[in-house]
Amino acid sequence: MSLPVRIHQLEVAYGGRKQDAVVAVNGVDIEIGSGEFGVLLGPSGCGKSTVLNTIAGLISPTAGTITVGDQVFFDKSRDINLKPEKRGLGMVFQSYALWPHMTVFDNVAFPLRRRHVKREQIASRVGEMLELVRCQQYAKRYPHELSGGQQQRIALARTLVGKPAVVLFDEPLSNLDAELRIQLRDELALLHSEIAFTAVYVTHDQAEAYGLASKLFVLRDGRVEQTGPPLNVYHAPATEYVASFLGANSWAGEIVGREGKRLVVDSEYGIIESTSDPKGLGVGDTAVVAAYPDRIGLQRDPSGAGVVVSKRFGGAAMEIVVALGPANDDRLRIRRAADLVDVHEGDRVRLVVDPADALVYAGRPTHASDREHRPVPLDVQS
Amino acid sequence: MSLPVRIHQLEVAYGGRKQDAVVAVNGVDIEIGSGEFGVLLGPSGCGKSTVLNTIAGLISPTAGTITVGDQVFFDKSRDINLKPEKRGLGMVFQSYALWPHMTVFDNVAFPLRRRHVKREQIASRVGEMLELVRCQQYAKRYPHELSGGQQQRIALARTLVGKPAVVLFDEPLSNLDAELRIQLRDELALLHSEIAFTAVYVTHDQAEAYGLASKLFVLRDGRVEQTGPPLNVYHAPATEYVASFLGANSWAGEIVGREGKRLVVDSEYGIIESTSDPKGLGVGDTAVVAAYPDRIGLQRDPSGAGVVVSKRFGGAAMEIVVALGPANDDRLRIRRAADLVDVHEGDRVRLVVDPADALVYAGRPTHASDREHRPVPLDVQS
Amino acid sequence: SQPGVAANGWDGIVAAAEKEGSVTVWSSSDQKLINKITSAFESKYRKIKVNSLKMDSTTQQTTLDQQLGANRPPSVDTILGNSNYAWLQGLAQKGHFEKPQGPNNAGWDAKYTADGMVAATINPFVMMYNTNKLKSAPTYADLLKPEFKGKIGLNNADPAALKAFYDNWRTQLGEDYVKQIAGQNPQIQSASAVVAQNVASGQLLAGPTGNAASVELLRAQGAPIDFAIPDEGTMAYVLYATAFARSAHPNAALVFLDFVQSPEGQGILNTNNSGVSVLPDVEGALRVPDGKMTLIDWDKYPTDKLQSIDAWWKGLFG
Amino acid sequence: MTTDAPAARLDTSRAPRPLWRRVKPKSLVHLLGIVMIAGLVYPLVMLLVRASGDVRASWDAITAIPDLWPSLLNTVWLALGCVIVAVILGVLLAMCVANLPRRWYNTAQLLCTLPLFMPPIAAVSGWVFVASSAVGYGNVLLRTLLGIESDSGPFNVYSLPWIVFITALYLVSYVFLFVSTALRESDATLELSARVFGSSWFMTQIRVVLPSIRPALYYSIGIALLLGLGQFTAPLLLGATARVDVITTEMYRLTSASPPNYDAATLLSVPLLAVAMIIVAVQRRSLGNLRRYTSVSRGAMRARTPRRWLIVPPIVYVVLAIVPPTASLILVSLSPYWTGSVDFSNMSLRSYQEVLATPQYVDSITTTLEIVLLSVIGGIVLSTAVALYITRSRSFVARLLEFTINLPIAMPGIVIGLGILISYGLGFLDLYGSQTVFVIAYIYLYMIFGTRMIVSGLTRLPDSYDHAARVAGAGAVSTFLRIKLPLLRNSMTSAGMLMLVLMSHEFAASMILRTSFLQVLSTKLFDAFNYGIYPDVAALAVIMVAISAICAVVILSTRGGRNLEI
Ligand SMILES: Nc1ncnc2c1ncn2[C@@H]1O[C@H](COP(=O)(O)OP(=O)(O)OP(=O)(O)O)[C@@H](O)[C@H]1O
Ligand SMILES: Nc1ncnc2c1ncn2[C@@H]1O[C@H](COP(=O)(O)OP(=O)(O)OP(=O)(O)O)[C@@H](O)[C@H]1O
Ligand SMILES: [Mg+2]
Ligand SMILES: [Mg+2]
Repeated sequence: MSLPVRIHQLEVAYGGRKQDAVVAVNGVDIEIGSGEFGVLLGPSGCGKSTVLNTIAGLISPTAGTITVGDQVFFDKSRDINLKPEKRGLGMVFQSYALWPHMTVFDNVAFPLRRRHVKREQIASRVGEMLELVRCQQYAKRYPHELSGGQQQRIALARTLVGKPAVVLFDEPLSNLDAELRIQLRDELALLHSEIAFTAVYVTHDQAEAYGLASKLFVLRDGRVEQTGPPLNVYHAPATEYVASFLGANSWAGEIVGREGKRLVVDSEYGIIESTSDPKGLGVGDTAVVAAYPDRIGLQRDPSGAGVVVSKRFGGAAMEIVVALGPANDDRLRIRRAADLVDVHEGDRVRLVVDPADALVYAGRPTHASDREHRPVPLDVQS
Repeated sequence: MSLPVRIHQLEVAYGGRKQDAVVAVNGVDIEIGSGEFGVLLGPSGCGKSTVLNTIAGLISPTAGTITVGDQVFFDKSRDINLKPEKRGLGMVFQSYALWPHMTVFDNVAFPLRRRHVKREQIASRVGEMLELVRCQQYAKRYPHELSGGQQQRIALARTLVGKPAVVLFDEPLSNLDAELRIQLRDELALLHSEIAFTAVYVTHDQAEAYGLASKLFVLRDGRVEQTGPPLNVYHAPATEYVASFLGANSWAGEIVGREGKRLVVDSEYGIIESTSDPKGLGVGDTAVVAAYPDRIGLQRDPSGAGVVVSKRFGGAAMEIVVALGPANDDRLRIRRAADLVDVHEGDRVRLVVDPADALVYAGRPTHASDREHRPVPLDVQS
Repeated sequence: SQPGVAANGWDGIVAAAEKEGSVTVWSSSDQKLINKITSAFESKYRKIKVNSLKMDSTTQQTTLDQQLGANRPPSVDTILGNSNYAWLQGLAQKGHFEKPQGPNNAGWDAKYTADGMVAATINPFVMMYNTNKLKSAPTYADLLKPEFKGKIGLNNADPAALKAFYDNWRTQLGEDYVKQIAGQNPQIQSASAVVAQNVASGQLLAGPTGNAASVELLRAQGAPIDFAIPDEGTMAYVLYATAFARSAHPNAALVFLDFVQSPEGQGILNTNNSGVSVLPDVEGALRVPDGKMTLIDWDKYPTDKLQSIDAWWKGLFG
Repeated sequence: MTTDAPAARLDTSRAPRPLWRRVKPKSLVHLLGIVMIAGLVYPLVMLLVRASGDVRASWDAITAIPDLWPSLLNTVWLALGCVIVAVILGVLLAMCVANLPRRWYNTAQLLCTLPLFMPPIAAVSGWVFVASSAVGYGNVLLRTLLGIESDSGPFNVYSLPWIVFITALYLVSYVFLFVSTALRESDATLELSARVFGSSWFMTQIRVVLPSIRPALYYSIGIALLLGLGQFTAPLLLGATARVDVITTEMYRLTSASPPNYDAATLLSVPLLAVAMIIVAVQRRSLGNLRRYTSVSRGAMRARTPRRWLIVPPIVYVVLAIVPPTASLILVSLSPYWTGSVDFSNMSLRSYQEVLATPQYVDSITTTLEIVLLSVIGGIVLSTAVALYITRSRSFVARLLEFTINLPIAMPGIVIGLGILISYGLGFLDLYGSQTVFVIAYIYLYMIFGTRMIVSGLTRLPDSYDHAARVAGAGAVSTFLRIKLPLLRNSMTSAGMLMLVLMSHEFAASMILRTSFLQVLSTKLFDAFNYGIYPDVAALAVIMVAISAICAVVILSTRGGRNLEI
């Protein structure tokens, strides 16, 4: 059984008093259909976990409504706020959150015991569940005696054993190493296709989001910036923020004309044509051009605006960096199969972008270097 | 100035007494020419850091020799073991290891002061160095007042200020987020081309290794498995281990014949031809076939051995998983541009691998799941 | 040179004492009293400095036993105000004390200076009571009344003088009386001064093992406390002063002892009702009606007797 | 680690190196480690030797104690009572604090550790003025407020429940420290996930939160039990009137009798030693499988649903532990004599002048400061050396040292005092009556706290700091002086201050080691309490509290309550 999740105008502020409150979520609307796999994607600190925790009832929002199926979980205006234990959800945490003092069996049995399921039934359902995640043989172990991947699977089993209609995932794979992450991602997708549940999945990893989502929500600073199937979002990012976050290069330009359905932009790296037609942009306006690294071709051209700063072997493809001058910060990163590249370090080049791949937005580009200045937490304090 | 590094038959065992000693490095030979950028690549625990620390003199090997230029740093047989401070190397640590009680200036000046450089000279050389890493304005700050990227740059400045002939790097970028990692990797490559030094760089990240190395050393369980320029290693992995570690799929087969220069393998996924010709393999031998995910094509074929288990959008390319049966562990991961793929989930398929891309090795494949059972290290100990 | 008492008469002793320059005094008296006698002595003998140390009788004993047991010279020259007769007797027998030989010794009855143990003060056990809560001093019989339950303060029986006191209680008022007192759940303290403060505060109503000096001290602060000699009569013990023969300043010790015997010294030691003086007519000294005070006869209390009293007392109160 | 073998020349057939070159500095360090272990074990061995000396005579002396069996029973009951009260309150407090809003957390954490800074002897004397049945300020206040007609009660400080209450009140802080540290380091999502899976808040605390910090619970129960068994101050001050004796007061009485019977006292200390060892052993066993409880992530404070009203219990606790005794001490110290009523017109600073004009009191203050300063300096130097040694070396000697240095925690102060007395005091060094023997005892008792702090400071310092300096051309010594020492400065400061506080409070061992001429503040305060004038006693106690308060401010302001994590 699965149920649709509807979140309307959700607002969460941390820190009771009004002055120093941190508004972590600021008017979020989310609708995930019954059985869909909704993924909230966004950079660290954008409020993903906060949204998830409000659905679970672990945090009380300051405004908005949360409805699952027919049941209102939260409605500020009607003063409804169901306790977490009454919501009947499943949840998988980044840290697995397996209880260290219980065996694997007891961990998985916990949700059933809390619902006073009969003894024999518990044993059989836990057994089934462990089989499903291929961990039958570990039932008597303690969590610390399992590898990260196994722990993750047990966490999944514990979540699904109660047959919840909605399952919440908070970056469940981010503690694992790359190989395992991919493997478990696939297993999760498979499980979702086998067992019916609605998923709300939080991640900052695009690959994970693409691989799992049937509906993607890109978050930015506590708001939903774009919603849609992953393919649509990838191919038509609604804003330059989304495009950048998904890995596109972006650089500045000015709209100089139209040719039929195409917009012509005089950009830092030369004239670019684009089939995209953002609203409210006319000739003479400043604009940002964006394109994914694998969608930019290069042609040697002594009068080209770009210079190949580096060209390096990158496994499946070559990694090429093009800049406006050798020392310039404003760099484009291009990734092309080796056989498609015939430029060298130091060459002056012109960009070749298919008009369908050239995305145009209003405004000026945000550079990686602008984003870099947030201090990282130090692990050592003196 | 830069000097060549030569390591011969290095052996390191942790834990003094013989019985419970962990042999972390077991007969490693490394030669890095003057000015070269040597990268040691390998999975966690293979002994990379141990090798680096023996070069720095922070760990005493149990056997072997280490020579830099004409100077013998370590020679077990002749009882030579130079103290770290006498080796005149530079070293960049994963954790940056900036001293929190000193300003940026003092951090960078430390190596000069220890060498009793004159006051005025220190000021000017630290100034130059900070300029080189674009951090002049932070001279008076303390490390915790800097972002991760800036800290990394200061660590670099501190290392290079003494103009060491050899610089050691221990996964210096692994604490940074993806975007910054790529940026700093490029800067490092640039610096190396500007300042002459021999680099010994340790990482487990292939992209980093490809992007930096002029000579790559792939390590496995305390031994060097393969040496060569990255391009060569990538295109001709010497063993199935190297191929797998670099991301190739591998599956079992049996050599059934030869066609001219091509080896014909009857594999789990069908007949594969290969131009590779591993020594000692003849018709009738079991073998492993390996191929990179982007080098495998798929063709619908009702009699094909593989089944498309999943096909998912993965951004720049489609991610396709093919298995021998829907529930089988033995899976191939294929990554192809969307326009090159016309198969769907559930289709039976045949693999199309260019003979030049099909790698053949003796033995049986090692699967990711075989490698998974090592317990993950816990970061918290009480 | 070996210290010793000067041979050439009192003037010689004084001269030797001045040469010694200081005298160490241990006293169990109240600190203020010690300070007072110290400054009076120092202003009379300007060349002799007094190092005074407040130390209760038991500690004096422990400390000295350790020193003498280890064959070290005592680190004290004069003891002032120790009540432990048996122990002092033991020391006297081993020749640790000099006989008093100053001019002030002349007026003293020899029984009060026997064996070099000078009766500096005679202390009767008095009945202390809180004047806010009680109109007059309670009698011993009054103490058994219910309103005294938990409101009586007693000294513990560690010092020999108190053992004698309790033993006297037993013989005079009967075993049963003491049992009933124990049934009143009295507060047990180590010092009368502390009992006195508890009486003054109102925490206790009365303390039959009181000490006049402590009461007077609190009265001076305005505390609602007074004392009386019980009608049944009371026991009194002597606080002795001695001069050590083998200490660092034996001459100064004798000079100090002489000062204790002087009318001035007696005035200070017994001032303000704080004790009974051996000398007649000492101004401010406590006067007890005839027949109401019995000095403890230590011959009746050999060690084994004291031990049995201790066990008996602890059985009741401990 | 590097071996410091000199770079040898090519010629390997040279004459053997001189002896002093062959003695590696490493072996010298191990030798020092062994000396240290010997120094730590010496008093304990002497205790056993002395206890087994003339067992018959000692046994007779002990069995002659009239109330021996009741005393032993009392010891057990009091210890159990303390443990139950302290553990329940400590755990509840820790859980309250853990569920506070994040910005209150640190303050609340500090607050709950404040009672550790209350000198026990001052606290007990303070409580006497609060809860004496007739005129204790607390009783008078309650009677007035509740309109009780009686002239005594409802409390009587001279009673068994109050001895338990006062002792437990200050043990709560210890339990709190361990449990709240464990709660903070445990993963908050453990609790949250239980909620999501259908468990109510209360049941979650019972089924998930508490079991998941089981090691800390066991540990704090053990510590509370040890401290309870060794409790001394409250029984000594209140026990005589309350007719409650415990094993430690009996030991004290044996040593303070004339002549002191050290043999019997040591024999009496053997059961305490044995119980301590058993508790330590049981603890080690139950902590054996610690790994199970180490969490993958410490998410702690972030996501728990904060409840503001939970700030009330910590505040009540701290106010209760500090305000009544301190306030009544201040009131008494300002009054001419102790009465239950407060008369501001009579108040003056006379007692303080009196105390400061009395050479013996001033002496005890300066003696305390001298001894404590010496001990702190010695303690820091030794702690640092030991901490460096046990963190760097994996040798058997290092592990043995780590074990032995932990022993003093398990043993009552009075037992250690006795051990020090008969070993360093009356042993071949013959230091009895000197300040040195106090310094030895204080370092012996409290070095472990300094060592732990410095060890935790050291483990927070990554090796790479050292390595970076070595590679940058600094020798081992230069690296220690320029990198390690400056980075340890904070740890060393707070280690020093913590030791300063604990040492200046020390009472039990000091009671054994003091002589009439050498008294520290706590023993002098005890004498004053037993023989002196109450306002003076109170003034002296207030001075002691003030010294501790200053230390508390320094410790807590340098790096917050984390300094106290032990
Ligand atoms: N308990 C809290 N008190 C105050 N601010 C908080 C609290 N929890 C989160 N925040 C802030 O709210 C914002 C959103 O936090 P949230 O944890 O939802 O981000 P996230 O998208 O899940 O990030 P991450 O990817 O790092 O987990 C952040 O700015 C964070 O600092
Ligand atoms: N001090 C030590 N004592 C015992 N074993 C050690 C020690 N340090 C490392 N090892 C072991 O030696 C092996 C190699 O360790 P090393 O740190 O060199 O690996 P690495 O390749 O750098 O791994 P990573 O990528 O995780 O840093 C590992 O198996 C490790 O567990
Ligand atoms: Mg999050
Ligand atoms: Mg490493």
